[in-house]
Amino acid sequence: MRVVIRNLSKSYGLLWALKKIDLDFQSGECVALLGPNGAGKTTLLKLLSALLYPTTGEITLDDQRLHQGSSALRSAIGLLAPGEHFYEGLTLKENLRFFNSLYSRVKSPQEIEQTLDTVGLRNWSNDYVSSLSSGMKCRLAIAKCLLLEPKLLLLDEPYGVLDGNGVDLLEAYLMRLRQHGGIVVMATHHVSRILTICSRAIILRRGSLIFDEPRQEPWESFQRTFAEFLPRGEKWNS
Amino acid sequence: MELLKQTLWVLWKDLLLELRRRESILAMFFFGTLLLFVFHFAFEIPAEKAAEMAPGLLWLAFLFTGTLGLTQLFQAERENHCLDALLLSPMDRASLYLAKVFFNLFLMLLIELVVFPLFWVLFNLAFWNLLPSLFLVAFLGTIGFCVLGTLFSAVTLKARARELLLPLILFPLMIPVILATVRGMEIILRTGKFEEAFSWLRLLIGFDVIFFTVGFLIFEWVIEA
Amino acid sequence: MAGTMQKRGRGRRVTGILALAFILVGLYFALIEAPPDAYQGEVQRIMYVHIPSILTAYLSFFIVFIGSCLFLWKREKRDDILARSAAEIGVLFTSLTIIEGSIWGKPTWGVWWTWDARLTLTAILLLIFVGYLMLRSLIEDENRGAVCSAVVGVIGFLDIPLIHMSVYWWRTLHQPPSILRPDKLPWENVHPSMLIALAVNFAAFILLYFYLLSLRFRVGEMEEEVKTLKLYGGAS
Amino acid sequence: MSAWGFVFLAYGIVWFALLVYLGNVKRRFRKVERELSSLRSSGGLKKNA
Repeated sequence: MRVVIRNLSKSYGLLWALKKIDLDFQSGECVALLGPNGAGKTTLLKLLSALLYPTTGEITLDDQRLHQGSSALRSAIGLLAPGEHFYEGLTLKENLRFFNSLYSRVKSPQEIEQTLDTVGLRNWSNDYVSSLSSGMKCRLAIAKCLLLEPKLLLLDEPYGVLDGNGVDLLEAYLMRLRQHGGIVVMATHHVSRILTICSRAIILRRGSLIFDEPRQEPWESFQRTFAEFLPRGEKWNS
Repeated sequence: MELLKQTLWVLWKDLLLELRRRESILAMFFFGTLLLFVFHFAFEIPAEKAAEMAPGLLWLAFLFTGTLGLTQLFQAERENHCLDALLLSPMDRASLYLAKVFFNLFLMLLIELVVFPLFWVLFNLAFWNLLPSLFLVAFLGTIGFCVLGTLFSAVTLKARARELLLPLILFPLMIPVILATVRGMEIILRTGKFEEAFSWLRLLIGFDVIFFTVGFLIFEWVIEA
Repeated sequence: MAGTMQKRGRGRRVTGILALAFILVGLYFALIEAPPDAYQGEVQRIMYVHIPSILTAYLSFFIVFIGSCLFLWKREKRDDILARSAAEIGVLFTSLTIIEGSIWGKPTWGVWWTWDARLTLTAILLLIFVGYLMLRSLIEDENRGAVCSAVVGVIGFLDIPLIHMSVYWWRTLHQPPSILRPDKLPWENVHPSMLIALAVNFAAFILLYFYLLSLRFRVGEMEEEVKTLKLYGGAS
Repeated sequence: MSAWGFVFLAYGIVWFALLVYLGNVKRRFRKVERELSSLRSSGGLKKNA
């Protein structure tokens, strides 16, 4: 799996959300997408998941250009946005069965039951999604990814709602995904958490790429660049 | 084949949600009957003219009820960004269109099945034997309404003043359906013979076929814009 | 690029002058040269303005259709601007047509508005145009607004023949076609200068239409250029 | 209102409306032309660089 982003920019009306981004993701990478609010992180995630189309430049997955018609490519892309992408009126099992059928994955009810068990939602499997807490909805999103097995997994600030057990669950899954040759791109503000598992960090500011380095142990360059974005007084040891 | 399977799944999802919440079906049903009463008070229809005015009033009630249904059509997709979830998936966008057309058609036919006889009772009309053929004309008209209405429901999905904009765009384009359905029903009521209305029905079927194909092809670009 | 701009600018000025000339000649023919109609008298002269403006209204709707189809197919901003300009001018000509129709109707039938087939059709056309422009103004996102308007443009045009058929059938149902109606051209006893007047006025309207269209199109193009300059100016 | 009255009324409205529209488009033409030339000369605003 290889994702190539060439000269990517996206404008909303008169404002540039992303300006001339060039990136290259290899299999097995876990990319931390960092930056202040409004830096363009969510826009980049939406472009990568083909929910938005670039104003200039292009994104290619395994040398196939991502454009409007590429529905085949989409089955390899997953977007985990906690609290979203589920029908409140359906039960957990119905939601999973529905999305499985859309991705034309053949999963038996037992497999769905078993996946719900691994994410610890077994005894809610017949409840409506509306009755779940946001943390549990995020676990349901993880269950969905477990079933759909995306190659490129995009995450939009999952840490905000997960409890300790949930975080371990998520990070275990991300590790397994990377071992199977998948790519993980996570936009988050929980810097200390993501730095423990990411293989590379990217910092965006006002739509431009200002930092892109693989992780190394004494990471002074990262600390220098990222210091201005930390809340005052917070010091962390990477 | 894949298209049909996905359509059925989306339809299953919509019907399940509707069965549980029953918000659209009840709202549309009571709105339809409410309109009948309002017409009764507004028009003071003398007994002998009731037959002549019945098709017009009935179809007007279905038009407004259908518009109510159309504004609610993508409501489930608006919650939790579920539309993004569908667009994320490799599903064929046209199957979403098919499912929504059938869903809205199903709702409207259900309403018509009840409101038709109710109208007959309220305005104590005779011609009970003509009801099936009248219902067939209304069926063709409802198909035309759903085919075009679903597309415009998607067109105005992210527009401001969505509920006002949808009828404003849809009704002028629905004029052939309105004329054909009402005139067709009127002829049947007057002459009692179904064959008389064939010219209007051909127009109606032409409308349905043309705009079903156009909607089927264009829907993908509209929903992904 | 600049070369073609000058050429189009000059081309536009030429059409403008030609249009003006034809309008003046047309006025002369319509008001002075052509004899009054045997039945309707002087008021029939409104036909020399009414018929050309109907055709221009339908022409502009056809251009909206072409622009919309091209835009949906190739997604170039240029086609969208063409459709938008044609729609704006189309609304103008359609409303003028309706005003003339009712002014013509007043002396001939004594009422400002009759559900005459042609007046009704023009009114429906105006409603579709208004819907088209309203939709575009109510969608924030540029690209989405353009795509949705293009869809209305295409479907509106495809619906015209069906609307025509249903309205004419509906009309013949109610009112048998009388001889003396504004939309029935009195071909039997037509005087040659009447034909000339109609032809000249028709040419005047078409020339004026294309002059206005290319001017409005140019304004649209420049507005687009201003936007890209502001956008790229900032990012370069 | 005599027959000629109606004719002049119709012609008057048509040409007046077209003239007003022409003026409106011309005004927008000049306005956007000025804006364009000012933008081109200053090489684009540095507003959101």
